Amino acid sequence: MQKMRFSSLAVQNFLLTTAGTLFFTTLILLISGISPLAVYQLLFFGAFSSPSKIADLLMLAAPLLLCAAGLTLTFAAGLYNLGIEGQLTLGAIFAMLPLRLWPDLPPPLLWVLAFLAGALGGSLWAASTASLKIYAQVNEIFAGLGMNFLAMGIALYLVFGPWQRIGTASMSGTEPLPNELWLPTLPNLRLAPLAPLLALSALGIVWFLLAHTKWGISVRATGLNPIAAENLGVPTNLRLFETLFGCGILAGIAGAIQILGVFHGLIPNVSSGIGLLALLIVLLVQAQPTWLLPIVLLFASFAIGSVQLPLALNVDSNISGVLQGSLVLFALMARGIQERRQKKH
Amino acid sequence: MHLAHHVLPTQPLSARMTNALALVALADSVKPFLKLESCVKRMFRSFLPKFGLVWLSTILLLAACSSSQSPTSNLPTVSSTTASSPNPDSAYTFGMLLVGPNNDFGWSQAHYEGAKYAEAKVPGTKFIFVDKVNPADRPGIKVEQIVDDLVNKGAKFIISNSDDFKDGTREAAKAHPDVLFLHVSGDDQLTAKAPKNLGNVMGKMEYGKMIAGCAAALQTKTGKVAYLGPLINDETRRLVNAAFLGANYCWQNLRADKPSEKLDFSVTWIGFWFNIPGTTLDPTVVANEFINAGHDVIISGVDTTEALVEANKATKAGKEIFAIPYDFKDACKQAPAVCLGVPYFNWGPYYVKTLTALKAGSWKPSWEWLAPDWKNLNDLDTTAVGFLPGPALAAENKAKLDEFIAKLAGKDFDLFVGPLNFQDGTVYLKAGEKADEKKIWYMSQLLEGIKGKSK
Amino acid sequence: MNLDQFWVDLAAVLASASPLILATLGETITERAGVINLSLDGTMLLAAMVGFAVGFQSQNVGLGLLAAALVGGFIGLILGFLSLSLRQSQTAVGFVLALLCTDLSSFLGNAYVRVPGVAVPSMPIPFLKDLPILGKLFFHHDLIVYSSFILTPALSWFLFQTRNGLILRALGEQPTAAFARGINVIQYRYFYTILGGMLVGLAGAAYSLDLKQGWSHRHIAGMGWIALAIVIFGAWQPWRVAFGCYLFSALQVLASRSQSLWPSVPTQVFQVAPFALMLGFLVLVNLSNKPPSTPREAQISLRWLSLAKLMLLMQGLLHSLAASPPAALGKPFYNDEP
Amino acid sequence: MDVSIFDLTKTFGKVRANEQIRLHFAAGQIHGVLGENGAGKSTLMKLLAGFLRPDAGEIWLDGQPVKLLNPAIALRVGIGMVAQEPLVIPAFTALENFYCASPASAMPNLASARQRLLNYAEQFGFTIQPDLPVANLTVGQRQQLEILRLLALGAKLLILDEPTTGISALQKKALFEALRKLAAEGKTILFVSHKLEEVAEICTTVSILRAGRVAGEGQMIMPQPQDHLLSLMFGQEIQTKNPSLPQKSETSSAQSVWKLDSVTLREGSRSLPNLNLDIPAGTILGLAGLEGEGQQLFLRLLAGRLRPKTGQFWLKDVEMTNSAPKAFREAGIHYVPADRLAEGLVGKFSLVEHLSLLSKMPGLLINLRSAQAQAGAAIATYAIKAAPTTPLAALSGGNQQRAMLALIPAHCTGLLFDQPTRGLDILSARAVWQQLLARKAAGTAIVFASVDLDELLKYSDSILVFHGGRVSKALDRTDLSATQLAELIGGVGFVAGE
Repeated sequence: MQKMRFSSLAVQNFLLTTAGTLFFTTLILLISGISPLAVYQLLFFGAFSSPSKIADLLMLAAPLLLCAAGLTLTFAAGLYNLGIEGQLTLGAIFAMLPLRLWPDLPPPLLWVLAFLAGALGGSLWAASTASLKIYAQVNEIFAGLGMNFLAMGIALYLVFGPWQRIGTASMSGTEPLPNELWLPTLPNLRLAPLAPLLALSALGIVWFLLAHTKWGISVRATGLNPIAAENLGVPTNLRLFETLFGCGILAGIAGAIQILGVFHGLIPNVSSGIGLLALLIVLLVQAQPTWLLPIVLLFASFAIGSVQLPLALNVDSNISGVLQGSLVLFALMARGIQERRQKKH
Repeated sequence: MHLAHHVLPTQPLSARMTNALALVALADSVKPFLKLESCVKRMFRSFLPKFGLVWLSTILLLAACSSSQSPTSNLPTVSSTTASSPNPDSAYTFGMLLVGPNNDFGWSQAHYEGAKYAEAKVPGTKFIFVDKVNPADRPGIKVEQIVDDLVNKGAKFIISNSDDFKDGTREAAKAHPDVLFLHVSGDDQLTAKAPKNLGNVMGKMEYGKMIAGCAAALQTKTGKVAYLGPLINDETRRLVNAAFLGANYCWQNLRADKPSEKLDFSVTWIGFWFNIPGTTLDPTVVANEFINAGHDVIISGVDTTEALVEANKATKAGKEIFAIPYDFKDACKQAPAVCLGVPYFNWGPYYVKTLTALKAGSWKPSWEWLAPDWKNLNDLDTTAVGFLPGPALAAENKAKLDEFIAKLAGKDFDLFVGPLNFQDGTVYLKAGEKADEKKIWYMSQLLEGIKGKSK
Repeated sequence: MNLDQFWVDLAAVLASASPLILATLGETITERAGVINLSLDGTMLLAAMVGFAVGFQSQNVGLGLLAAALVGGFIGLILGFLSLSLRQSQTAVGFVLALLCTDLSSFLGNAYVRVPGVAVPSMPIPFLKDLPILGKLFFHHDLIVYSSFILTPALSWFLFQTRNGLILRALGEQPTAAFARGINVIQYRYFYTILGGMLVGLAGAAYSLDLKQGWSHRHIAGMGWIALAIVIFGAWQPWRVAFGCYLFSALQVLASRSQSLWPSVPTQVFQVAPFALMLGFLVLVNLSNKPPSTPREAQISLRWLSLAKLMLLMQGLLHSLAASPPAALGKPFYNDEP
Repeated sequence: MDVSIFDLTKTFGKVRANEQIRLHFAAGQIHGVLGENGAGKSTLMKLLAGFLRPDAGEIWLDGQPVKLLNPAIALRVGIGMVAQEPLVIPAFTALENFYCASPASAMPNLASARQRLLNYAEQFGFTIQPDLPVANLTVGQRQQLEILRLLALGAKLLILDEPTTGISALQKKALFEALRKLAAEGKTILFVSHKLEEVAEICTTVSILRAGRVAGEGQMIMPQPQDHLLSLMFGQEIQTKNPSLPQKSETSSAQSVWKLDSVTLREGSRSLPNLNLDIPAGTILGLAGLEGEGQQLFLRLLAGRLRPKTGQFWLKDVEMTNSAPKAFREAGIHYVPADRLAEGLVGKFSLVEHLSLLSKMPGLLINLRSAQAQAGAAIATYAIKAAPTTPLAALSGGNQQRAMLALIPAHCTGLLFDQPTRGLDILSARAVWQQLLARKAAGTAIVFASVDLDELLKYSDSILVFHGGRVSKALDRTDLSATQLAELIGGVGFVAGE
């Protein structure tokens, strides 16, 4: 019974969303004089066309999933953690510290240290946003935004200042890490299996925390009705702090992956918009951990698939962002229309 | 929505041409999927009720199908590069990574047009490219990934055009030992970091910059010349120093008014080759700062044309400001009224030479530094670096500039000659000492007399 | 630095703040009506692109500006439809629109990257431009800058002196009271969301057709978020918002100056200084606003406040900073419930 | 303006707020509309002012039918309403409030508005400073401002919803004088109240609503005997039926749960002075009074959510004057707000989830089996019509309230209830009280606020009456009749306890 109801509503919603999105992106493509079919082919399937593409897909999906899992926590508590970009950046910066300070330690130990440092950096940054929110009533959206810019400033300062390459001050980042410090990859692929494994376990932990622990249920209560939660004895401010802190940890680990597994050094734009994309994903799935993995993979596949667009079709690859954004927009629209209809009945 | 029709982009000629190329490429990429149509249909029918997951699982399964049914389709495994090339008897494909857009009126367009020139001149070659490879336009996308794509499309020779691609190009070259790489502006050959299949090339732009500096010094009324610097490294310091030397020489020796005071020569670095909002300084703001501080000639060292645009704006507002853009021969066109000229790269002849050698199998990766054709600086079939005077350059100054160019072309004249000191007072060249190539290439500081940061 | 140079710099600051003023005042209008338009960054980019493209195609600056305003208004309409009619979270819709429009601007604007286009012509005002100092400061600009000069007092006058301004503020403060007075809250909110969006759109075009002529990928990304922060900093008061804009552009000029003035300070410090400042101010403003709800919080905020007071050496300043957002900002309004 | 209402009906979901109301209000008179809370007065007034649209029925003004689709139309035809909590904009000054959204024909500009405001204020003897922020005005002043505004807009029918709530005696006097004056000018005044003596003082006619319908014979000419009006308001049975008296408990021997010594409360513009009280275990204290007289302040004080401004406060002989809400909760005090879905329950959570949330069992994990078992037991014990996993928002009000009860541990020190049976049908209400009485028997002290006289009289051991910002002394239930209580609530014979 329940399944039936679930599917009829959800299928309607899904159809409305996809139809709207495809209509919109097709329109955009047609306006630009581009054949939509060819573009869709690459966007949807391009990321699976070769093992190296799949490897890239997974290496993008890993930090994305970590951030999305973290955001699932904050969303459960009713927070828009726009500061996740900054948390990721700080994670990356902190992850660089042990690598620069003690480069002679055995690599596995350094990796552990880097991940721990990354988690610390991200969570510190998140904690400051949380404090601003709780003690100074600065809306977390604006606190987060401000902290993002500050984080960017710190990264820039390091890359152009104390950590610059000898004789150079360039956006291309710090001197690359020695090869032995890179996270080990599969032969001939840029896939460091540790990254997706970490991300999957983070997702598992978040799902478990939210679904099966008392803490998780009190977080959800805080997000759904803070007044009632407070009346029922939940320390809501503490929950806000904890979820932001937890999100910071995961974003920080994502930052460490960017350093150890992707860029092999600090670049100013180390976050690469992954945090914002994760926000989009979490908005789309309404912070349900069960839907996170497929949607993360889907969004990552768009991003990777779109890389080939300029080469194959001379189409700007930003169309993947258009597709991702309009997907969420139309999902919101479908939700709104459905709620309206339900209300009328 | 009717508004959108006004917005309809008119594709530039070049874009249309690449479109045609892309169609060919598309046909190849589509083939394996056509076979899979039934596979897709089956999947959609059986999974439809589970919606969201369908989409994803379809894609995943399709991927699985595609790699199992057509293993040779377009896998980039190193050994099969040649085998998997779509048409074995087709053209020699060479690829290019551009840091900016291929229509930037600057560095990237110069490379793009050079490659198009070579493609036309050397029969049997095919040119493919990816532009805007930079962290602002393609966040998170790395050089290696794009090289993979180029190799997949059959590229056997790949040019990467930014100093920023140094690490990525080296890694990509290691990953594709059968493909040859040319990194423009790099020095891996000099530092012996280069794998066997990676070469470096650069043009001797310092001459172009000397001429630019000279033009600036000849035309300035306030005696204040500004240099809009990109990021700071050996190359950019070299170019600023060259411009300064040229300017200083002409200021002291070629001005009719024989100015007694020293030339004011300032540089502000924005932090990258072009503006990345919120990350670099804004070149527009910096250019305006120059203008407000009394500089009346701005020499641009960045890939984009803000200096020219702002000079033009200020001139329209009643001031008299000039600018010297950079990189691309047609750069003046954006605002001819204030353009004193442009030092530019002309990569065509070198690419022709290289492609010919490549086709003959005789190209060996090395480090090359291409000099201008002093016989005719602007002979597009021979020179690597040129200087086109702009409409705003006064006739008398143009004559003097030609005089200066003639001097440079002469055997005995050089400006990198001592005594020259660095900004911190240490000696760069002792009196009478002439700099060798390495001393010019590795420029560790700005010269004494330049206002601005060295690091 | 001599005094003349100072006036020149000040004039440059006044001019370069003009797009920000259009955007922040547009957002002020929208938020005064109780709607948060979080899409500013994307809206400005898309409008900048469309404005430039239309100007380029038609060789007519006016059409470009008009198109940009229409784009901004259209995005306001979408935000209105999803949040006012379909009752989705304003924050979520605005955020999605911000990202979507950013990518859309890059995608659709591909063909216009760094092509030379049209620009708003400079228009010194006869006679007035020859005034000492004042002429240099205020009358040597173009229409966009002049309109930014006019907009601040105009909006201030509109908000606080006119019948419609009063209604606008009522929408954001107490929509039920506005409804009781016969105001169609939803319709009015639509109107002001669109109007504010149009100003934001104009701000985008003010960049691409004037201040930073031309179009390139993510030409002005980041400015929208800054504008949002400035609106809060300015406490939804036109004059204070404008002051925030001028402060921001002054800091930007200082950043490019800093290389020659203080070579030892990395430029990046100045680049992010506005954000640090903004956060600091938000904290002070909120701490001084907030009635402590528990003794512990009172202690904490007192401690911070006394520290801040010590630093500022001005007791009164915090009180003058006190400001609160429109009471109903971001809250949905329904009139069909008992 | 002559107003006729024909068969006006309005329902919200299943609740019939107004059913076939048929009334007539003649011009130039003050008409009283009486009824207890929830009788449908506010709905009727909102229909008249265009805030709501009727499901059926018609409104005629001066012999013409009108469709009042929104407040704008109502205002245009001359209907103005002053809500109980005047709908002003706190951030505005008095003048801005006066001027806001007025048609240009009435007030061409701010200067003329100021003149108008001052003139009107003088005319009615109101003292309003135009440039003072409304946030600084008293409720009475806000109301005066609203009345003046509506008059300036040309209102011919003036509706005043509970106008005397929260205003001072002096302001009340000024208000009544003004209303008489307006009536003399030919305006129609609707005076909505449940204060008998005020209606008696000022109204020429009275109509009584009860459970959404017009009670008795319809509109009556004042004066009317008080007993008659009371019986129409609260039902016939009030006179005859004497609720079964609870056993008078041995209060003296029981330990006190709450103890207040000279406690003063203040929040915003509301305050309660000088409370001295002792609430023993195993007793029920009822809080009677019109809504918003301060009962909620009192409940929140007892729950630890509002700190006393002055005075001292003990919980089971432990001083808690400045303790955090958490300490109260740990001491076994539970608070159930009136708006259950907004403040008491997480609507999207089921009973199982709520019980998991509240579980005191050790361990970090949710013990789903135990929560399900508990939920099953609760459903059985409290007769909740729901599955253990149904989101509580989907339940009826009665089931929600029972679920709310089920969430409170069986043995607790004190229970605070705001309107325990609001919106519940008789059966649910009875079930709720059954549970509460069981807890009382187990030694729990219960304090509840209610507007239902029957409920107060039936279940309380003693009653506090809240009126005009003051509180009576604790009145023994056995000393009170329904009539007396109704009178006290209306202010007749009210004496504040000191």
